Amino acid sequence: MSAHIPILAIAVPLLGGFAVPLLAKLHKGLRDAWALLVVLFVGACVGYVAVHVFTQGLWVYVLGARHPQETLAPGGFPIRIMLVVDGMSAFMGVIAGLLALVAFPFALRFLPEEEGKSLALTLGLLLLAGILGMAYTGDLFNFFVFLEVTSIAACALIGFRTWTSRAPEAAFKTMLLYSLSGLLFLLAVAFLYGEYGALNLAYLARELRGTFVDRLALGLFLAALLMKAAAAPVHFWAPDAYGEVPAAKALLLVVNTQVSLYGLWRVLFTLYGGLWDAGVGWLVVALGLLTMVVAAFMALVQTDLGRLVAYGAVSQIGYMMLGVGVGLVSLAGRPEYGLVALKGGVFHMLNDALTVGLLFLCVGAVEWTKGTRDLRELGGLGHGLPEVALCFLLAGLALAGLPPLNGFASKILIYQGSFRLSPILTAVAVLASILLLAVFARAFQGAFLGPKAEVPNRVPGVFLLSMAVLAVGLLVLGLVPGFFLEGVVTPAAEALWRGRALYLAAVLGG
Amino acid sequence: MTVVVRTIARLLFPVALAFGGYVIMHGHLTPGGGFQGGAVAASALAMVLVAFGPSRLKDKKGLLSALESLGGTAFVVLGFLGLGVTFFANVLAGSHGLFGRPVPYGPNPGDLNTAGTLPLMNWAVGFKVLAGLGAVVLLFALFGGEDDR
Amino acid sequence: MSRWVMLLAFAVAAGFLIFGAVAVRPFGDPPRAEMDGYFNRFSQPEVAANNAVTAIVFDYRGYDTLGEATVLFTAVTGVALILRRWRA
Amino acid sequence: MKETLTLTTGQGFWSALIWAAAALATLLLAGLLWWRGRREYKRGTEQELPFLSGERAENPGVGALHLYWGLTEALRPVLERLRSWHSGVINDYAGWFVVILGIVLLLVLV
Amino acid sequence: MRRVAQIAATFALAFLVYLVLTLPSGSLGLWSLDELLAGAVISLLVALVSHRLLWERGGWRLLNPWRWLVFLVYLFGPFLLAMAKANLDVAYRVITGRINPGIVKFNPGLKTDAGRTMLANSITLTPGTLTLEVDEETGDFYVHWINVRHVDPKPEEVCGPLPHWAKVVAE
Amino acid sequence: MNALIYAFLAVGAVFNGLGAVALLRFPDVYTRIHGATKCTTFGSIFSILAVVVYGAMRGGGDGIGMVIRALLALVFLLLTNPTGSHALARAAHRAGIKPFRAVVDRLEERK
Amino acid sequence: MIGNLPFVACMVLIALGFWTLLFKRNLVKLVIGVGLIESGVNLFLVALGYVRGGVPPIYTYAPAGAPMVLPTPQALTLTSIVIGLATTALMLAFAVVIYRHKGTLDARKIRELRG
Amino acid sequence: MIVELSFGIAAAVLLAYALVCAVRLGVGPTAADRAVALDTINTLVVAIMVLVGAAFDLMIIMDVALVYALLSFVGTLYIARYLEEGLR
Amino acid sequence: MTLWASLLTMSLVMTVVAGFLAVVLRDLLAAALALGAQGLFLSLAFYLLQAPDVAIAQAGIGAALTTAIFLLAIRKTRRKEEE
Repeated sequence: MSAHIPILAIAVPLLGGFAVPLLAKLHKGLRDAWALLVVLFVGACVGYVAVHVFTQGLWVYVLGARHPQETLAPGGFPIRIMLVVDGMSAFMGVIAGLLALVAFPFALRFLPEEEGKSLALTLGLLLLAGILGMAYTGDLFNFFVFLEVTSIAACALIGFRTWTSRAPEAAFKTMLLYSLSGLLFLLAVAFLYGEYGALNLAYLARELRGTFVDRLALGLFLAALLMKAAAAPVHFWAPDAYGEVPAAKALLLVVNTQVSLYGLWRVLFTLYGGLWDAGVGWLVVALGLLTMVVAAFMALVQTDLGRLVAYGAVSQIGYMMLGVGVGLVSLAGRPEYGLVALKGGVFHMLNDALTVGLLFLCVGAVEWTKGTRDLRELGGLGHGLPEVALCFLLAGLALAGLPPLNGFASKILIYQGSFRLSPILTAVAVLASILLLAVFARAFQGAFLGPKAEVPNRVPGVFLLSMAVLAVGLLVLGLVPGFFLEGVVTPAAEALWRGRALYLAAVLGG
Repeated sequence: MTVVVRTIARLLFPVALAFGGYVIMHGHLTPGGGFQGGAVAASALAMVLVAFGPSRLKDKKGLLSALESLGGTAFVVLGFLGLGVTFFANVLAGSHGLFGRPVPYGPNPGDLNTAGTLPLMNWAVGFKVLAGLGAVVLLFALFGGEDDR
Repeated sequence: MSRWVMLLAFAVAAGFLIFGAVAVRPFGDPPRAEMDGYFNRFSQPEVAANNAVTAIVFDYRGYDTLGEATVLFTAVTGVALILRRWRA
Repeated sequence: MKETLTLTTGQGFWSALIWAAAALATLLLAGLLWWRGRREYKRGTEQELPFLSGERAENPGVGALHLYWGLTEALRPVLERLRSWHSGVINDYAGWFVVILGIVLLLVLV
Repeated sequence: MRRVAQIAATFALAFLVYLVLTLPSGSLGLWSLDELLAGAVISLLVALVSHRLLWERGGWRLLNPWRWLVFLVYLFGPFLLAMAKANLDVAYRVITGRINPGIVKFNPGLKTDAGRTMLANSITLTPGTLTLEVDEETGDFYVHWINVRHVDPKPEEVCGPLPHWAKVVAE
Repeated sequence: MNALIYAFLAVGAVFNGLGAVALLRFPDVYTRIHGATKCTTFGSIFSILAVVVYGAMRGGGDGIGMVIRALLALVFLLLTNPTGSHALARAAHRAGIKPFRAVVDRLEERK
Repeated sequence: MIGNLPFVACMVLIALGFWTLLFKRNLVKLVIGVGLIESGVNLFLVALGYVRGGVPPIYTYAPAGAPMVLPTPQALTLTSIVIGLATTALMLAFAVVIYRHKGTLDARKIRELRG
Repeated sequence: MIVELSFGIAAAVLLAYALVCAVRLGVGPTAADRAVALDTINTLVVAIMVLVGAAFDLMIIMDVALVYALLSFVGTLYIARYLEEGLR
Repeated sequence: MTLWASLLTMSLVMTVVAGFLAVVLRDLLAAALALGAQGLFLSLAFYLLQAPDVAIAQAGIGAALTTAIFLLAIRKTRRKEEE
């Protein structure tokens, strides 16, 4: 049975999602228990997969074949869909499982108990399944299908609060841009299919010749995935979406963005790794810098706490893009600093997930108690909610990259790596960090400091538990970064840096 | 809608459903399959909706959503059926059991009792698409109600 | 953002797309079709289905179909969520 | 053990524990200095009260929105430009997408 | 009992459609056993779903085979003739552009839904007329007539013998 | 038999063309519905009958299937086409579109 | 004979959709634009799978010896069509709710979330 | 052979008629005119599909014509329903 | 072969023309009708490209369901595009 773990990690949340509406008709408590059980199971599965992949190498699973490892049809080409889990995929799976484990207990308490709660839980499970499907798949069209699953589930969650006028608006904008990006992805897949008659990622990676159509497909892939990952001039949907989604589900939305970024790395490093192009790397670096600066500036003038945090989250995307982009620029010679920056970028994905997740949970707790997120009306919550204030402070400092929190650990790798490429990059990144520090000082001051304010209702214990898990994670990752860097991040970064040959060999043999 | 439209809709409803059933059932022999047949049947539902008004189907919403969940669950369970080999393996094809008759290579008139799990999956997807698309149209028609115009 | 910038970008993108359509491959003449050749030849003996498209949809690429059914389910759930009764 | 606790960056290393120890030492030093000072300095005199433009402020405190008034004022041109990008009109967003598509295609294909 | 009869009749309709669609399929006479079984199951499902809707307004007399025969005679006799005439009429009016339209009202005296439906559709397909509205209570037909000769016509003037046929077939 | 097929096809083409021309030439919605519905239904019947004759001539499971499908399409067209036209005409009248140069409008008087 | 005309037609459809997205202000019109892009991509996929003189990849009563068109793009397009319908339905639901709140469908007036 | 060719020619002629009807779809002064044009095109396309199926000599693809004949009716009904609810 | 090509060309041209109408018509009801016509010709193009499976799906979804959903949505909102 353990041979089927990767597909179980995807199929079980799907089954869970399908079953939730049925169970909700029976009993509400049963539904909640079922959702928690499914998420626990998924967490166990992704953990197992990660351990297996980090210790024993790639895990290939062919769906529907006579044997799970029978990748090739007679004739030497792959015909079936397969899951290919390498270090990077397993890493993304771990992030998704971790955040889902934190988000679901929070969500069970946070969502108002009405008609929509069952549906929102269903959508959460399906979003989780879609994220894992995107992370584990080794087939381009399958990637598109799960991209659409995540798009639709995420947008339906964004529109959850239909009684406000802002949520449907954000959801419509996000949905339009998401579907646009999905369609362009499909167009790129169609171009590649037309050229090579195959859909398997590894096979296409081996066959790519760099013709006009190949490069056109690369451009379409890039545009589509940059949009989905909220890179700079096409990030406009992100603050709307992050700001309007119910706080508990914002965590899954963050992972959704990151997994799109993962798809971008997969396309650039594995699919087009054979046709190395520094221009694309520089584009990623430039857009990363633009993203972090623009988002930090915009965060400076926000008056809505959720939207402010959302801009902070967008600016973190820029750091990941900078780190991995530096790795991409230097991929040809493979110098040491490239790997360092790459490790920093990949490590920052984990840190960003935890940090931004904690921030969104704090925003949710504030909204739960006060019913508003407007900084002009908030203030003085630190007296009534000291735990929330502490968590917000920790997360804000981590996001701004202050030692000894986890944000600094990954950012210093990015700084050091990019400094060797060009000091200007580091200067801009540090500037953005300083801006972010200012932003979060302002947010903390506005929400938690000041004259003592009334706190109408207490924060439930589940909220504090979820937040405590993430806060401890922040501290641990910051204090003993080397452990995680060696154990988790380095295999993932190596999978991008040198793992292309292994990936192709695992699928195509020889 | 007038009596003319209603009578024709009454007559066409079972015909369209039977046709949808045919399209689903013969998915592995002729063009069609779960999606197409489900779409045909859902269109029949939409026809009833427009001819008789949405209030006619108001109490069917829960049924449709339950049917959709059941269809989805059935599809995943059919995928789990192959778990002895791999997920989604077609274990019934060529097994001489249900839908298990082997097929010779080349053009032939077609035999219903073939293709393993495919007809079962077709039915699961067909019910799912029927319920899902019918629910979408119904929800759109019911939104806002009669009183807010 | 000015209308002219949009127009220029639109012209560039559309031009490249149309150029790509001309360059992709001659219509009706697929140069490489190993996978599809395999499906056309072996789907009947392997899956025992006469319709190769259904064989692909439900067997060779059944996982895609699972995802697609999920998309539909998600969309219906989403529509039910959006168009549900109003709280206030 | 060194690999567990430290990050090697290619040019040096970073260890949070060493940093924490250093920070702790600095804090101790600062605390020591503060503890050795006179407690009652400024306490109970007029210097304790905030003093704004000649007036005694009753309820002092700068609101969150006005915290960086000077900075935002200085950056006004930049911020105005950025805000005009985030116009909220969906056509503009789609337009940005097409612009990025055009740029990427030009970069990749030419 | 009545319910069972409804289900049976609906089942027969659905099964007929299924059988016609799978006509040349096999070993057991014209149909193979598999097809018959599958068709029976599908038709049963369809009947369970749709019998109430189909027989909501009665119409049992349509199950008489004699009426079907009359209907076929009507279809290939007067109806086809009228349709051909209708097309020539339209051709004439398209070429000359000579029209004198109006909406008239008449009452053919049909009672059942099926009869009214049949007459309405026949009117729509035959010369110079187009059903606009059928009054549910009184059975009045409002017809757009492309060449009005009387403002208050008799049914025969508008649509010839069609009401008579409809009465024979459906009532 | 081939001559029959050609004749049917020609009749179908002519009447369908008539319908298209009627759609363009007539002055208002109701007369357009007149022309379009009658002519295209009639023309399509003949086009489909040509296929029926062809399939019957061809024989075999293939040919019988062709006949069946063509006839079923014919039945569906006969059932749905006039009904759809009726619904459209009624809707147009309810939407307030006046008949062109009507000598009498009893339906308007009813309201 | 007709060269790559079908592919070009697909791209023209996609460009039409982009035009709609850029220069049309009505939300329902934007959804129509997305639908146009969608159909363009679908048509592109199916046209890629055509083989000259081919017959459908179905063996029931297939003529012997004729080449069959490629089946994979058809399977992909089936999936894509249903996904497109799902997207359209969801976006229209959002548009309806937005109209309920704001009383307009003009994209220039629906900009509560900005800055 | 010549028979199949004649079917194809008839289909092409009908498609040309559909083009003519599309003119009415484009210019039609009221929405009802457009709806009539769409209805006419529907009928024509059903005939075209049957004819092309015969021209290809493929029985199985005629199912499409059946589906279309059945379902265009639903679309027409929706249009009529919307029209009659008024031009608001 | 030439006949087939001309049929395909005509249906493609019709698809593009109907799509163009769907874009330019200001009356949303008319635009939805044009979109229905576009789906219809798209289905015909699929049919001519020997993809009956896709043609059935496009016919069922494009003809009935998309039109229905669009019309219901337009009915719940407003019909004319604002200037």
